[in-house]
Formats: sequence, C-alpha cells, structure tokens
Amino acid sequence: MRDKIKSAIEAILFACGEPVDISRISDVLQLNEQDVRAAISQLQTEYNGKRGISVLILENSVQMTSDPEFAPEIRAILDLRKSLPLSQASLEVLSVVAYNEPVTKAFIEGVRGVDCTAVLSSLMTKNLIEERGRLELPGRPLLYGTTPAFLRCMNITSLDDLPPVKSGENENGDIVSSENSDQSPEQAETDDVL
Amino acid sequence: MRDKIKSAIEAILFACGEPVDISRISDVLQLNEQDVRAAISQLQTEYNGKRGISVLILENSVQMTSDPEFAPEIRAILDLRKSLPLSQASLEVLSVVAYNEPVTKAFIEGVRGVDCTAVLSSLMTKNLIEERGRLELPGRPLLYGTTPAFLRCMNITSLDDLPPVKSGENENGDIVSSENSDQSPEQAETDDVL
Amino acid sequence: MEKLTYKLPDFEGPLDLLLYLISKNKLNILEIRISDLLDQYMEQIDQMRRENMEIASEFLEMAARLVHIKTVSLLPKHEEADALEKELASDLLQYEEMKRSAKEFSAQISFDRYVRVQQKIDYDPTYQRAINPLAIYSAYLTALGKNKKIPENPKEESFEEILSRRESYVSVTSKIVRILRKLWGGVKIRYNALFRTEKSRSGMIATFLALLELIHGKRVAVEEEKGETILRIINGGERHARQDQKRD
Repeated sequence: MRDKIKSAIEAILFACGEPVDISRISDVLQLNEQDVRAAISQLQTEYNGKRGISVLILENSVQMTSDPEFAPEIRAILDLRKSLPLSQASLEVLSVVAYNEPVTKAFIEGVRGVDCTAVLSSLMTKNLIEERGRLELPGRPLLYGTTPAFLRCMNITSLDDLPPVKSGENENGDIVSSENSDQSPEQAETDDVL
Repeated sequence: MRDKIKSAIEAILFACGEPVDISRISDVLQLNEQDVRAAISQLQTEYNGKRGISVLILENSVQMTSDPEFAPEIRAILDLRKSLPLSQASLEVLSVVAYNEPVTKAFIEGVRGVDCTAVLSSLMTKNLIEERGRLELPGRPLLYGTTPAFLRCMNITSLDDLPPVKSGENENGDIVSSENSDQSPEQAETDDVL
Repeated sequence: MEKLTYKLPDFEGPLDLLLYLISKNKLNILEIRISDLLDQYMEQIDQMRRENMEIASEFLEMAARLVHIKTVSLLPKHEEADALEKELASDLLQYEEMKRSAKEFSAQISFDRYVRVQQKIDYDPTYQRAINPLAIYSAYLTALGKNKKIPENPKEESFEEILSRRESYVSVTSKIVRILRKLWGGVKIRYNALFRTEKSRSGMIATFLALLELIHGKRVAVEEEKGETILRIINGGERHARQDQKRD
C-alpha cells in the first residue's frame, strides 16, 4: 500500500522540478502544513543518502534534486562540463548579499570598495541572486537577495544555517556598518544606471 | 547501504527527464546492459504503483515520469502560479516591452540596468510576452513583444490604451496624474485585483 | 564606452590592498599609522603606473581618502582625523569579515546537485490574474528612473565595436574611408586628432591600421609642420596603381 500523501508530494516535486512552496502543497492537497512537513521529512529519510534523488527543504519550499555523489554520471550522460568555481569577486558579493539581504548595489559596493556591476549580473545569470523589488528611497534603487538555488548549492535549508559572522567590533553579530556603506540614495541612483 | 548502481540510474533518470538509451547508461556506468536492465527492473518494482514516480521502459530506453494518477494535483500546483501577483521586476520588464515593442533583451537591460534573463523567461512561460523575430543587426538579437494574453489580463484591446508616457515626465517614478488625465487612471484602478 | 580597468594581481580592490599592507607589516587595523600606510599604498600605485597598468578609479579614490586623512591629522585638532581613521578601520574590518565569509562560501558551495526542468504535461501556463494598466504605467516610470528620456532602439553604430572585432578587416576599410573623408580637398589634420574620436581600443587599432595602409598606398602623407605631426592627402586620395585592389 502506498502512502497517498507522500506519493502525491513525490509526483508534484518530480514534475515541477523547481522548488515548490510548502504552503501551496498543503493548499492543493487540502492538508495542514504540519502534515505536509511531516510527510516531506519522511521522504527525506527515505531518499537522502539512500537513493540517487534527494529531497531538500529550502526556506519555505521543497525541491527534488539529484544526489551530488552522482554528478559525474549525470554530466557524462547530459554531456555537461563541470561548472567552474566562482570567482573571488563573486564569492565576496554573494557573502555580502547573503548576510545583509535585501541589499542595494550601492551597499555591496560600499563594502567591497569596487564596482560590482558585472559580478552582480553574472550571479543573476547563475540564478544565485535575484531582484527583490526596490528600496523606497529617492531613486528607488533595486534590491537584491539570494535565491533558493543559492541555499541548494550551499547545502543549507535557510540563511540562518550560515556560519555566524564573528565581527570583532559589535555585539549583535551584524557586519559593522559605516557611513561609507550606507545605502546612500545618491550613490544608488548614479550607480544603477548602466 | 544504498545500491550504487540503482542510485546512479535514479540520479540519471531524474536529471534527464527524457527517455535515456539503456545502452548509453551502460556505457557511462561501465556495466553490461543486462546488469543495467536488472537494476532498472528492480527500480520498477520499488517505484511503480508504490510511489508518485514511475520508471517506464520504452523499447531500448528508460524514463522516469510522475504517476499519471497525480496529474490533477500537479496541474493544481502549476495553476496556482498562474494567478500569483507579478513581481516588481516582472511588471517593469513587461512595461518596458509594452511601451517600446518590439525590443531586444539588451534594450530592456539598458533601461533597467540589470540582468533580466530569468524575468524574461518567466514572462515567456506565462505567455505575457513572446518572440517577435530578430533585429537585422549584427548578432541578430531576438525581439520581444507583448501577447494577446497580456492585453486580456489588462482588459484592454490595444497597447494604445495604456496611459501615455511623455519624455521627461516625472522624477522618481511616482504616478503623475495631472498630465495623463484623458486616460483616466481611476478607471484602470477598478480593474485592479492586486 | 569601454572601461579598461586592471586590478593589481590578487587584489580585489583598494581595501584588499590595504589589508594586505596591514598584514604584511603585522599592524592592527585599529591602530593604523596612516602616513606609513599611505606611503606603502602609493608605492603600489606607482608600481602599477610603471607597469603601464590602467588603474581602476577606486584605487585612486582610496589614495585621495588616505591623503585626506593624513592632512587632517596634521591639524592641531584631532577629532576629525580620529573619526576618519575610525571609519577606515571599520571599513577594513567589514571587508576582512566579508573575505572570511567568502572563503567559507567557497569551501561550502557546490554545483553538483542537478535539478529537473518541468515535466512536459498537457497544460496551459498562460497567466490569468488581472493586471492593472496603471501598474504597468507606474512600473515603466520606475524602470526609466532617472533616465527619464525614452530610450531608442539600438542603431547600427552601436555595433561598430563588435563588428570590428568580428571582422576587423571590414572595419579597417571603413576607417580608410573615414580618414580620406576627413582629408578630402586638402584639409590637413593633426595626427593625434585622428584618434581623439575613437572611444574603443579596437577603433583606435583599426584607425591606426587604416592609416598605415594609406601611407603604404601613398594616398596620405605624414609630415611635420611647426613641430606637430600632421596628415595630408596625396594626389586627391587617388589610388596608386594596383596595390590594394584586392582589398575591396
């Protein structure tokens, strides 16, 4: 006998491919979210590390992926090359976004001290960061945040799983901010226009 | 302990989606076809009718698909996506296309100052924009325009019914009501579901 | 147009360079001796200059910032200098923290999990929610932002650079035409002026190659006049003999 709920979730995750909101699954299956989460956690026990497929929770969504162990076989079948590691600049921008999201480009550039246009655009193309609306300030600069794909690639469930920032100067764990890194509207405006 | 061969085949079938030649799998895994077929048949016993995913053999190829029994649930999940509010990014890209069509991706990105690959592809999936041939310039970039479905969603018959935008109209992107009084914004507002 | 910037090898920016100098001298970020730091920083910049690297503007901005801090620290009152030094220290700490996170990310991030594209099913994905035309209007104004002016479709000229890269030969020919047009009727122009309007490196190279071609074909002469190098058309720019027939 199969478990209808688990099977339905499997079918949904398999067919959709992309991360699916847990709340949407509970809407469609007319179950409360707790039951859906319980079923997902059973699926995780059955799949992860035991099969070639894994079930991942990414913030409030859930996604099926292949097990990283079989990446070489998948690449061989699909004729894919191993993706290049991210550049130092990309990693730095990613870390600024992940620890401070949502952030403007001006904020990131304030922290790094260099122009980030090209890096941002390459991270967007790689779907590791995405637009998050605009800041309600004059010039309405764009905001950026990380994507579920970022969580997946980092193998974490939420940004809370990131190692805490051990900042020397202040107590609450935030990155020390300075005037330079303020989300200055003027800076945002001039920088946002290509 | 997991069975490496079965897991590798699962991972491959999961990632490919389409039917995969059994001979290709045996090449990549460096196994003879008989062993591969044996593993596939074990997978069939484990999945088909017991889970939301099925493993199908089609002559000399094999494919993973969702169990058709759950097609209604899958459709319901995808249906939800059709009526989610559009993101700020989607609205902006749509507007740039609507006011300037046909336009290239580079044009849209020039206006917005940010990579629009993901947004464009999501708008294409939603049938709100479509390809409109290519620009006869070096590189022959694709042109995009809005669809009849877009006009239907806006409940207008032509793009001419959009409020006109005059050059140099406003400073910060807020709505200026005085200058475009003919195209009554109030009227439009009543159609708003957001 | 084309912004040519090289960064010092291994440095992501001015803050990275400063951190390097601080750690090389085993200094504490919170107790920087600004004049020492400035000297060493300028040494690096000079080195970049000597190597003919084009220095990213951010490096120069930081140099200006350091000079400013040093200047105010010479004043009898130290409050402003202290504040500026604190700000720099805080920027450096922040940058250091970010580098540490980036390193952790680098160890943790992997692209080995593959995902599926949506399964093909019989399904119409057309969007169904109503869209307010006013929302589109407002989004357009926001997207235009400070640009305000409604952009134009791309023109042929904007692709010149790409063209010249792909088919540099065509571009050299177009530069030949351009040079001849400038010199037409016996106008003399300065050698340097020829390049002033070229915004891209490939445009400059094409112009230079075009000029060599014209000199070689004895259609343009290079002369000195009042200490300046000038260009002059020879024989009305007529083609000499068969030389570059094959070129067109």
